Amino acid sequence: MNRLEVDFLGVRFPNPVVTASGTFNFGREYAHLYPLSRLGAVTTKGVSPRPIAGAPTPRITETPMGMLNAIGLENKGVDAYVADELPWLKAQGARVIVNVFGDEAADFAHVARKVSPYADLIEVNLSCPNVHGGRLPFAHDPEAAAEVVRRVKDATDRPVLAKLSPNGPLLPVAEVLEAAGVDGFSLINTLLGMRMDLERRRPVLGNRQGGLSGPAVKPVAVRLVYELYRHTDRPILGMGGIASAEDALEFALAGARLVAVGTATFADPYAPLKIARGLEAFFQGRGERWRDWVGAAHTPD
Amino acid sequence: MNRLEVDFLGVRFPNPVVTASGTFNFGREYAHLYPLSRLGAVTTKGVSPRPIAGAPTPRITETPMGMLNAIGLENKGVDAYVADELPWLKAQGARVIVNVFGDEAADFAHVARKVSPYADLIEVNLSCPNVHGGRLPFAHDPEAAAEVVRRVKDATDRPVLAKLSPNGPLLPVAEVLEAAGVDGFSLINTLLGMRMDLERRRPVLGNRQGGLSGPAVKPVAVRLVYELYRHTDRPILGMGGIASAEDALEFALAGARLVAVGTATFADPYAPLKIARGLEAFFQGRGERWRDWVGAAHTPD
Amino acid sequence: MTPASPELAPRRPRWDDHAVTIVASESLGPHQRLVLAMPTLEARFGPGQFLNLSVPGHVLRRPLAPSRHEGGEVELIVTPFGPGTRDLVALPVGTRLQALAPLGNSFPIPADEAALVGAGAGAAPLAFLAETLLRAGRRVHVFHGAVSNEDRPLVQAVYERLGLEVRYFSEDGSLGRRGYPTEGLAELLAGGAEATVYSVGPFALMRAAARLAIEHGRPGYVSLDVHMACGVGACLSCAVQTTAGQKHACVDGPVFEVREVVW
Amino acid sequence: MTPASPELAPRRPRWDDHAVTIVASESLGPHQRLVLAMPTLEARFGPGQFLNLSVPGHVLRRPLAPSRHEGGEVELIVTPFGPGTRDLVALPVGTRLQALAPLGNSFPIPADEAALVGAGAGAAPLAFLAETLLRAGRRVHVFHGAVSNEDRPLVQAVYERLGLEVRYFSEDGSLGRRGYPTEGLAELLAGGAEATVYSVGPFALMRAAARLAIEHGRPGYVSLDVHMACGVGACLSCAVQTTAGQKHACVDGPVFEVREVVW
Ligand SMILES: Cc1cc2nc3c(=O)[nH]c(=O)nc-3n(C[C@H](O)[C@H](O)[C@H](O)COP(=O)(O)OP(=O)(O)OC[C@H]3O[C@@H](n4cnc5c(N)ncnc54)[C@H](O)[C@@H]3O)c2cc1C
Ligand SMILES: Cc1cc2nc3c(=O)[nH]c(=O)nc-3n(C[C@H](O)[C@H](O)[C@H](O)COP(=O)(O)OP(=O)(O)OC[C@H]3O[C@@H](n4cnc5c(N)ncnc54)[C@H](O)[C@@H]3O)c2cc1C
Ligand SMILES: Cc1cc2nc3c(=O)[nH]c(=O)nc-3n(C[C@H](O)[C@H](O)[C@H](O)COP(=O)(O)O)c2cc1C
Ligand SMILES: Cc1cc2nc3c(=O)[nH]c(=O)nc-3n(C[C@H](O)[C@H](O)[C@H](O)COP(=O)(O)O)c2cc1C
Ligand code: FES
Ligand code: FES
Repeated sequence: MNRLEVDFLGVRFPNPVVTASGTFNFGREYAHLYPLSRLGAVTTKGVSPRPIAGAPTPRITETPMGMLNAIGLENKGVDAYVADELPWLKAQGARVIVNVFGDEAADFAHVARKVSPYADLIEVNLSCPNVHGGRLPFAHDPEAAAEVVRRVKDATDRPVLAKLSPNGPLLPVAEVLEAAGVDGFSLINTLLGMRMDLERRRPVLGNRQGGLSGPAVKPVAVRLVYELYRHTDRPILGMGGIASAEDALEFALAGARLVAVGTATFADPYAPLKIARGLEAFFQGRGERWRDWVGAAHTPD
Repeated sequence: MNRLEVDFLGVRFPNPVVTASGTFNFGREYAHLYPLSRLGAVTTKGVSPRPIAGAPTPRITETPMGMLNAIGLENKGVDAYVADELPWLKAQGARVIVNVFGDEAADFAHVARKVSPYADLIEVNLSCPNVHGGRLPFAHDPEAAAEVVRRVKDATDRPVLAKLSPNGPLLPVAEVLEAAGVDGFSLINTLLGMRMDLERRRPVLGNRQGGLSGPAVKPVAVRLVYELYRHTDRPILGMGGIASAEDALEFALAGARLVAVGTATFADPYAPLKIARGLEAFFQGRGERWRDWVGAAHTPD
Repeated sequence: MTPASPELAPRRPRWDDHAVTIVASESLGPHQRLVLAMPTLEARFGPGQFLNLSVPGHVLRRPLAPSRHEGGEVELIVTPFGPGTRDLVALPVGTRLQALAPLGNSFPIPADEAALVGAGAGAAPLAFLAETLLRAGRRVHVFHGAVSNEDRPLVQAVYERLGLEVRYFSEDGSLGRRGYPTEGLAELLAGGAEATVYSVGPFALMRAAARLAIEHGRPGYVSLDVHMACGVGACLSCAVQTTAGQKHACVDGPVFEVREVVW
Repeated sequence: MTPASPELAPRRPRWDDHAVTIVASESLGPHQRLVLAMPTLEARFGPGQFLNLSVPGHVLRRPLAPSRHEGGEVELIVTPFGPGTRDLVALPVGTRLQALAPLGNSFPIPADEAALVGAGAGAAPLAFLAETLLRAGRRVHVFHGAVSNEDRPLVQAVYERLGLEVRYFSEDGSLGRRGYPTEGLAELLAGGAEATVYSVGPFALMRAAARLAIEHGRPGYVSLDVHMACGVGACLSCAVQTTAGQKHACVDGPVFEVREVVW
């Protein structure tokens, strides 16, 4: 009996632990450590229509139990990944969630169409700036975000997740996206933050601001997953600071059906696998299953 | 030469380090450790017109490099504090920032009027729920927040700080409050968060959600102070995770003229004093002054 | 600051932040015995008082009630529970920490007999109380409860060294009697013993002990385990509902008379 | 996974996560010498390669380039800089950590002479290189720069044990010559030495050394110090602008030919 197996929008995941976008690239760097098929899924680095060089360095810096990143969405563009990485990743037997973004709604759709043959799910990154909307992130502009979802839904037959931002209003955006036909949600993306360099009397990061991730943000992420779960019946991929099986269980109780591990992989490249094993041992010991725990903190006492 | 001296809205502070509301009560608990006059100021626990019993326990829980609290605004009501605590606190020679709140704008004004004789500054806590506004926090409802500021300004001759919330939009609220006549800002209040109890499969806190504070939130706080500083010419009292002189300097660079220490006092009751001493040594060593650093990260290279 | 005049206003010794060093750390099955050297503390802990101990990597301190205070050394019994206590019991001997102490109130000394009802690390403050009572010439009954026999090393360490005979109760009967320690208390009180009741342990245990004390008209005291941040009355996190209104466990307790607690 | 065939495709030893133990920790003035026992690492570090070391209480590892790798032990020179390296140098002997290793590329071996220009902990990979070169029978010149004489213990520890004569430059003239180590390099190259140049240190120093190498038509290599998270090519944080486009220091470097770097 596989106590961790979970169905998510019609896709069967052998366990609920997936990698978080941008922290595992396309998996090649880690594939010699363990078969990628042992993970719930690999979520790819964000893919845009054309290559992007990214932000000036330093692109990362550490903060108390967290890190800031301002990679600036560096990627080689969809054609390179469709040629070199996605077929390889699929051939590893891994389930694949492709994270897509662009400057405008049509870009998202373009990428989604091209990666669909290799994708089990499409994750739409709404935290990237809307170039035609004053560079406000899509996630903070419900109408622009809805347009992205509609276009992507038209472009692919794969289930589409909207990745929500913790920096703006959450539930109003989720509501509009549901109406636009989104299949599920993933959250949280990073919280905007900053660290100062006392020698240079300047922000540490080349981009000044960056996205905060890691254990520091976990309470915020659990809260947002909990609030979204109360509001929606669509499934949730939860993330933000997960570094242990216990952390993953907090997200399950709050309502996450899948969980992603990001920053923790930098501290331990085996982290996603160890967390899946930890969950297995936990449920084995209690004679329960992962899916019994999903949303369990919401059931009345 | 006092390198730390700072003028803030016409009040002279011997150093910029004040205690954060709700973490130091009215100072009596710590007064046997050091004279409270050595601090920049004491910010009191939030004071409401009538006593409030507060939230069910547990009211606090720890998170990675942070803590969640849901005290539920417990306090004895303004009359008790005017009778017992504020005269005593003033008699210690401490500068006093009184944190005020209520169910509606008139409550804030009522409290501000009563505490004014003992207050150097009034800090208006806009994160508390607006009882007549669907219990949405005032900070998320610019019009209600502006009404609070207007009423408090009318009720007191002391400078009035609006304490902003990191959970909603910041700059739009700040803008409206400036128009309403606010003298300065203090931020950040806590970030909403949650921790799950795996044994009980329930949120740990009696109130389910709580406010996240401590080093974990520092990058978010520095970023918000930095953004507000670019936007306003009114002085800023910055806080969120400050636990060392270096942390305080990050806030100065971002634009904070005063800084508050909250959660760190639980780890070390001497923390506010040690941070002030650390700043003194820092500026002594460099032959500079605190006020040279305020906002210095904004000056062009 | 003007010095207090102890003759006129006898009051609690004021707490301060003390540098401490772990000088011994010993596993007692599921619990850990830690001994802290605390040379700067002049006051003596009373049984039931606690300290608020720093743990490296954690922003909050952890409240812990000593099981003994002797010659500048404080003994603690710590049960690893969450991340903080797990990290604490793993610290090597020689680690330096900080402790706010002494905090809170302590158990009053009974006129005559005392019945101590505990479980787990609740044995720590109770053992301290037992030692104090034996020195004061009081008669002490100890009832200790556990799930199975995992608390044997703990009971040996803190009670048997006092020469006390502990009545042991375990849920599975693997040590002492099968059942709960309140059964021992019930028999003692039913037998007419004029004992003051003291209980530290899980909420349900303390409530059961409190009910027996009230039923038999005996004084009773419990130490309430409330989540704490500051430990000194400043943060208001440790609210306790009492018949005299809301109190705060870190300064008004942790010890409360059983009739005062709203159970 | 199919095993690679080394004859057909000679490639870098693959990194893994290795349990390491601090077996020595010694202060060298402003630096700390750490020795890690790393029994499970079969591959040998090349000079310039690095490991990504865990530090308790920190979510990111810290990249560090060994100064020696001998008999299952790796020697590091760490300069406390921010919170992570400060915590690292304070760890007691016996502490167990995790290290991703071996990471990155290494310095190529020159045809004949080598000129090493370093400062601070840049001496670590350069000393490793020097040792490798001496074993390979190459001639090695070392120029080390510092603010004053604070690096004396470091130079003794890593270079003098190799029997190397180090030309020392200090800004205040308190040890060796007053000035910068690139002055020594300039004189060497001006004298016609056919040396390959290697530089590790602050950006300005490496750039100055690179310019001299280019000016004199000599090959030159630097190790770029870029903030890293994963250390293995997955996070794209360590971007470096090169004449061949954007590269990533953790996998394409940290060693780059000086003509390839966009200075
Ligand atoms: C007066 C007093 C005396 C105590 N004496 C002992 C003792 O001698 N031995 C012993 O093993 N335990 C004792 N406890 C309980 C002990 O303090 C908690 O088990 C411990 O704080 C839990 O911390 P954690 O990191 O393991 O768990 P976490 O859940 O991670 O703790 C998070 C936060 O919640 C607080 N917290 C969590 N559980 C409790 C709790 N049960 N009581 C109080 N605060 C809590 C912690 O202080 C911390 O701030 C005592 C508690 C009190 C109030
Ligand atoms: C390939 C390589 C080899 C190195 N070898 C050595 C060595 O042998 N000895 C030595 O003392 N130092 C070496 N460094 C520099 C060392 O990694 C940094 O000083 C250290 O990471 C700073 O961490 P911190 O916690 O002190 O500072 P923090 O500023 O708190 O570090 C925060 C984050 O930024 C990164 N970071 C900060 N500064 C640097 C930096 N200068 N380089 C890379 N990442 C940084 C850290 O990895 C960490 O993730 C090397 C760096 C690289 C890239
Ligand atoms: C270095 C780095 C790069 C990231 N890149 C992306 C990205 O390209 N697209 C995206 O949607 N999220 C990206 N994220 C956000 C993560 O996928 C995740 O939402 C966030 O880090 C919270 O999870 P964690 O705390 O486990 O890291 C990135 C995060 C990090 C740390
Ligand atoms: C236990 C606790 C109680 C608090 N009570 C109040 C309050 O009554 N009014 C208020 O404006 N802020 C209150 N705060 C927020 C703090 O004043 C401060 O804004 C926040 O904790 C961030 O600072 P820190 O990280 O230094 O604690 C409270 C914080 C804590 C931890
Ligand atoms: S723990 Fe802070 S008031 Fe009791
Ligand atoms: S450090 Fe992650 S790609 Fe180089």
